[in-house]
Amino acid sequence: MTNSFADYLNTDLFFVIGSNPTEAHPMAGAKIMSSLMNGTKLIVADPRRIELADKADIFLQLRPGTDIPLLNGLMHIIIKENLHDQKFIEERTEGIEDLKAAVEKFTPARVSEMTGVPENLLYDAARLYATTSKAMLCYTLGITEHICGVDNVMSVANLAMLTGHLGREGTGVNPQRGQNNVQGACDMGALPGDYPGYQKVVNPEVQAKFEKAWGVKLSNQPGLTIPDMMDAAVEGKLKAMYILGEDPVLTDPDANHIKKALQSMDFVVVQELFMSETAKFADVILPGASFTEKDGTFTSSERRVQRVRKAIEPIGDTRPDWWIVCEVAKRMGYPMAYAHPEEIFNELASLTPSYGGITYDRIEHCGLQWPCPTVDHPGTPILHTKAFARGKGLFKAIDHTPPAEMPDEEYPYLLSTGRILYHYNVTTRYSSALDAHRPEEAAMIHPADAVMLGVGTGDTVQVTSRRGSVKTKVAVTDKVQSGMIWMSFHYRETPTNELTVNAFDPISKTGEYKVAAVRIEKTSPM
Amino acid sequence: MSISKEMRSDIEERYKRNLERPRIVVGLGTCGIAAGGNKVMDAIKAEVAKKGLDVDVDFTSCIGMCFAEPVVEMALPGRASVVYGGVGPENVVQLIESHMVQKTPVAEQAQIQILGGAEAYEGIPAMEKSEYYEQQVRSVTWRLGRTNPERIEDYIATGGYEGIQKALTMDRIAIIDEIKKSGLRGRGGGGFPTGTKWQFVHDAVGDKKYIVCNADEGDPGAFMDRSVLEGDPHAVLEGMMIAAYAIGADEGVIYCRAEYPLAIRRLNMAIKVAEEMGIMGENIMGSGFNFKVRIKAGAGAFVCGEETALLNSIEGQRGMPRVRPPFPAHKGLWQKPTCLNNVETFANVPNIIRKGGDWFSSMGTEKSKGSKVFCITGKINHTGLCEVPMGMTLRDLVYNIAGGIKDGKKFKAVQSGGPSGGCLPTEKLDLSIDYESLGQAGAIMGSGGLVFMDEDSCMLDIAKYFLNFTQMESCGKCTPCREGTKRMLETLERICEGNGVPEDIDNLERLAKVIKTSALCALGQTAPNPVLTTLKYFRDEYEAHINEKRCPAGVCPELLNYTILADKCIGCGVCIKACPTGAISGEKKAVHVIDPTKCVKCGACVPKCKFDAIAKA
Amino acid sequence: MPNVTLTVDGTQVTVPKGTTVVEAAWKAGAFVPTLCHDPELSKPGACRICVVEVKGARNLVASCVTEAVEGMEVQTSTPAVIEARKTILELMLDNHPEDCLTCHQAGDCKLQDYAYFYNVKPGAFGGESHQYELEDDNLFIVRNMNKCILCGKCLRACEEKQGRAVIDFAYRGFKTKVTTALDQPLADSVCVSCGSCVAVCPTGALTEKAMLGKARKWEIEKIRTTCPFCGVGCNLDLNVKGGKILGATSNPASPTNGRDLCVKGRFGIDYVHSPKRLTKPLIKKNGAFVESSWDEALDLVATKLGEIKNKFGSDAIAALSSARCTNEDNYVMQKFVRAGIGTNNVDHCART
Amino acid sequence: MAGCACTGEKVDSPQDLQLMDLLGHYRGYDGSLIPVLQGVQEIYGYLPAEVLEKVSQELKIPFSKVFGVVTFYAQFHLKPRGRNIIRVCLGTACHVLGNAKVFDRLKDILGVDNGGTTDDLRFTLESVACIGACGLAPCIMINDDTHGRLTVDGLEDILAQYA
Repeated sequence: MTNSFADYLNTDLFFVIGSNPTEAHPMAGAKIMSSLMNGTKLIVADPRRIELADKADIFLQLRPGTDIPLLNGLMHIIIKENLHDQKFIEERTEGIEDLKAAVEKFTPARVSEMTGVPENLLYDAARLYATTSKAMLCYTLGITEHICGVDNVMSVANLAMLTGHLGREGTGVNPQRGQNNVQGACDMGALPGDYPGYQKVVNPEVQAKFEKAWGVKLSNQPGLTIPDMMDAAVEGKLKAMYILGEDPVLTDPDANHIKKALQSMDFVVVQELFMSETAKFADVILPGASFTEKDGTFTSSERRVQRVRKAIEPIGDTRPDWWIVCEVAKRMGYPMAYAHPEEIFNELASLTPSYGGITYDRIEHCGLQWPCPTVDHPGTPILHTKAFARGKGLFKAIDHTPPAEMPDEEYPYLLSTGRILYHYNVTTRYSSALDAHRPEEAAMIHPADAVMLGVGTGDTVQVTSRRGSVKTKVAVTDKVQSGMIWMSFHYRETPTNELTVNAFDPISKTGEYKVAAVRIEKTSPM
Repeated sequence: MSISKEMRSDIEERYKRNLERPRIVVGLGTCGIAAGGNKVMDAIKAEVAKKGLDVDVDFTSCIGMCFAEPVVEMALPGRASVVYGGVGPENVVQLIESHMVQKTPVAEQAQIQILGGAEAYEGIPAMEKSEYYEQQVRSVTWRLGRTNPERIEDYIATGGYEGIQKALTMDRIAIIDEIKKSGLRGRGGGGFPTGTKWQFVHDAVGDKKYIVCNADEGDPGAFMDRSVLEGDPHAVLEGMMIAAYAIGADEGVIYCRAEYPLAIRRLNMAIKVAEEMGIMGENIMGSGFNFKVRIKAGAGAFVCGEETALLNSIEGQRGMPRVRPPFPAHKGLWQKPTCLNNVETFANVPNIIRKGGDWFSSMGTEKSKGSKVFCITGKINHTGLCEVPMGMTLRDLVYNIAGGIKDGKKFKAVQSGGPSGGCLPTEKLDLSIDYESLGQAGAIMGSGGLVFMDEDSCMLDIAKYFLNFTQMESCGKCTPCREGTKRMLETLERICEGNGVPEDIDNLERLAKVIKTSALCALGQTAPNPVLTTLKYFRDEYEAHINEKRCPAGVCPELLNYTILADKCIGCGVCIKACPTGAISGEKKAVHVIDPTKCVKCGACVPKCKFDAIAKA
Repeated sequence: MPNVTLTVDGTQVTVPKGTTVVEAAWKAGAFVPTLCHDPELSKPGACRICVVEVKGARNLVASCVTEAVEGMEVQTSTPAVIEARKTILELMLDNHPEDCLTCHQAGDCKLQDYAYFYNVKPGAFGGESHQYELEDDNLFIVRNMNKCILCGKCLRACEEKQGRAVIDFAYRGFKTKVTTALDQPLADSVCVSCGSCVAVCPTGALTEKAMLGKARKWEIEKIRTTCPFCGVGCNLDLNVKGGKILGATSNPASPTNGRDLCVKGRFGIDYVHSPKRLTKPLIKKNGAFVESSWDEALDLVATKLGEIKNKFGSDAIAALSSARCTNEDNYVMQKFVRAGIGTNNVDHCART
Repeated sequence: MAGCACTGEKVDSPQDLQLMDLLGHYRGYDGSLIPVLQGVQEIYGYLPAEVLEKVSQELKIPFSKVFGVVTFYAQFHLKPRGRNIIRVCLGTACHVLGNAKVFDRLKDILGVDNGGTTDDLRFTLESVACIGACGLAPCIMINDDTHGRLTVDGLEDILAQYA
């Protein structure tokens, strides 16, 4: 996020695209909802009529996978009507001509046809966003979980730069991170091409720095991303995998492919709290301690590094994850001896410039938002106030990429997936109240489709894609468009990701969870 | 558009010509209609048509003599017009024949005659000399019962919209100064100086300002505002316009209780015609001043008479009062500076601007200037609407205007100011009617409701009645009012049921004090007044109820015992039939007996006994 | 910002302009009770418990909604003030169950504290009291509206903090009640069970269902941590008694969320004590998992990975780190993979 | 606009059409809730729950607040009200004289319970504390008329007087 959650209360307009914050990021959603009570305006772009859509001043119910045409179309109108921020563009950006050329062909009429959004709403949205001084863009996985996810993100950035909605209070491009410590895991270099702090493994200076710090020779070859790992495993190139606190069988696209990958390997270690779907494929399961049983830090979407504190002793014979990993390292001849997570933190801070000024003492009460390079630095609530990371912001000319798989005669329905309020990726199924409240999948289908399928709310259907088939109960609602089915991925009983498509963004390797083609048939109860 | 001199004199001319024609005018205020005025109107029209008389049949609003409704005025050219009371459809034929055809008034049914420079009739009191009107002034109310409120021409012909015309030529501050000079104070109850309030709103900074007219008159026994709205709607509009111009507002809202449909209808008509004539709307009378007004109908909540609750209600919220400060003058409707006055206050304004502040302040007392409209009800002979100069004594009001207590009974108390006011006893009869005197005596001027009680009234019962009202109407927001009035009411009920204990008086006093000092709004702060004043002036009645289990006025059923007086009962058996519970028994022509275990103390037997043989004690 | 100076009980105190009298009084060290007042919510001035005497004012003044002005003379404990506060408390207690002995909120209840402080007992006036049915038919929150003192903090939190306004005042006067549209139970309303209402309730009217009967307030140790259920980074307090987490409550000092949480953060932490937790290392032997010692499991892992590394090279091994684990865990994991195994094959589900 | 929930909905009764007119008239105006509720009550004779929910959506006012307003003002009714309001006195005298039987018989005739309204909206049946006509007990009030000394058999004739 370029800006902070506190800043949500300072904006005059939210443009929420591909994000369902009231369910997936409830406290962010709450801030939006309470701002609306005070007159803040709202544009929502989403294929589903999500809760915020009903509160919106303008709701753009686009077809799944048409974010780029929509965004380009809005920019087309903004440029045509001369509503762009010329001063910002001149002072802070480059490449505007490329952008202008790229969006030229995205006329309102054409965009309306591509997205299904009425032309007048395109005009309304473009004008409102461009002319509101404090306008904030919020997006989430509805933007990134496409094969054109990176292009989608670039388009969002284009729009914000075009209108100068960056680097100020109440503005910005604000992707809310899906999981509690995605930000931190990325910051910590749990990425195949990056050391902590996004220092590139291919950079020899960086390599030298870490070799010195860690006392070993390091590889300068970027590693494999998850999809590549799975492919490599199936191909027999990857022999072993150590999986810490992840459940790719349930949460990664094309689950059957994942299962095959796990089965193909010689040795799989899973470090987990529960017997996850993935753990079942393990050769060794190492029981980890939960976040309540250990000290540490999480880094939130707004780049805030905050304390996790041990409240109780590890349950049973479990151990903190860091301890287990260190033990394995030690036994493999690479001693990593830490008495306490604070020691780990001090080491990582010394190697991660953006964390350089952060200590446990400093984050005792309110955390700190990185970049925080020195111990006297107050942290950074708003990014890019003076310049972008690369200096000038670069407009990228982006063209439309249709989803990898679209409904056809054989698989006539479009499947899209996401989270619901009452569950998280993992663990919530083990909360008695949460699980009792939402014990099973309730796939959303449109009333017209329900009639065609002869089903009503609570009935069971078989949903089948080219990759798998699952049973689910349905909820009939006009919150989804007809021709679409929406499912969450929380339920092992209904493993939705057996259906999703094994297609990834070429750069980020993010799976296209948001669009797949499926067939639906009524079936006997689960 | 403007009302030109020529246009005004033309309208006046026509109005006068109409007055010189044979006329029958029916009082069709809400009270007149309730008493059957419409049926009388129909009968009159039918009779006039049948006889083929050259007579104008018109209507007006309530002249104030509610005790005499339905009221019909008959006038012949050159003669005084005679106001008849108690006219039913059955009287119509005879009245028309006698007055309009034979030109002989029916003196026995005539209440008053209005001279207006014309020749008087013998044997009918002139309005100014009549018992009811002699001590009254007719300042705010003077068009009531005299003009047709649905005709703007009647208003204009009688000086209407001269005030705003004059105001538009004045400096805004000069208008406010004139109001200040008049000494006009809020007629809704608070008595805040109107000019000072206007000054606050004038001085308040805001891109938008509002005028709000409080027409949510909700006190039981009060209908001053209704009468003014029904009888002189344009005067209220004109007052609002003058205020709007003075403070710099361009929008007004009249918040009128929904229970006043006729007032709302007449206001709507008045607004429509005023807009059509260019008296209201854009660029009023060519001055560049814009003003529009709309009506918001209340939805049944007494507390919305409290100004901040009223503003919340206009905004579409629960009518719960806001904390003050900020006062509406600074943050009122939609948080904008708002000038909020009641109907009677606004209705006074045109006269003050036309005639000058000095004219107004020549009436009244040192601190309470002008006149005040009162609704007098209860156990008096003349119930109705009256307007008196500030400073008149209660005694004059009771014994002259009100015609004394009904059935020759003794005056016991008067409740001034409705549920927020207090009960004043005989000792206070010589109290001057003004804000300060009433306040010092523990009552309030209020909006002008006066309920009179005689010796048969139990003061605890009265206090209970008003407390029940405020308790039911409490909005529930603040603890003292919500919980406290409930406990006070329960305590009173216990006492009236004979279950009182001596500590109850202390508890009542403590609750009253805390509610008065700690409640959030004026409704709560004044809710204990009926109890406090009755405790102050009629403490012995409380003590009788508590210590002797006796209701001195013979009202509280649980404390009554009905007995048959052996020396009076002739054994006729009527009471046996009257008794709903079979509690009375006795042989024919033998003295009857009431079985106290069966008697439910409903009192049904008492009026049936022709021999006054049933006693309650 | 300009300051104003006033006296509170004879003590001079200087506060920024715009400060309320109650805040000034607190600053001056005076005790002024409040119930409906909340610094983060709008100010209704409804409960009236905070009344004080201000020189020149006709009535007592609700200090929570009155702005301190220059030269103001405030008295916080005159006989009139004390009488008003005691009476208001008596009125509240007369419409409140006398079950402090078994009330979950005991020990953390403002009504109880003030009643104690002012030595106020129930039953001063008697009379009718509310007899609402206990609402415990949802999974998260128990509502006992008989204990509600109508301070309205719950509905203000619901509207102003969560932007939902699921509840509001309904009816009026003595019958006023905080309820949902159509007076339905929460379970049948649009409530999303965030529990912000519970967090601000000053009495036992609203309680976390899972914690009822588990601990007295004073037995609970609260440990602040960061919520694990999404990327917003809310802070919360783990409520611990006897080495067990009873539940979570919000912590007003939390930078992003204050006292607000969502249903998962407030009511979903119990998964930690799920009997389905893995508590022993497991080794798959003949297709079935068998419990082992840590040494055995760790040695096996080290050995197997070492073998594969030796046989197929470092790049034949990969690791998934976790977006749900701490920074320290992730740092250690990638360091282990890079420095210990010698490959950059480390990734995590950064994209979900 | 997102708020337009009316699209695609089946509109069948003239009341619904009137409702749409009403909402169309007031949509976007500040402070329109109470006039809208008054209008709804005029159209339907009371405030049906589902209409209130629609009002909440269309005016973008939380449903709880709509309900709060409805229950605050005495004018508003959540249940249908008949053209004629029957108030059965439950004072002591009436009670002793068997008004319970009268009440039961009225419930039978009208097919409604206490507080209920007949389907044709002709009558609403309510109970009331003593109306002070004990001499006429057992008695009921219909609108402003008091009917006393009732017998169970005479009730139908009395009801017939009210259309």
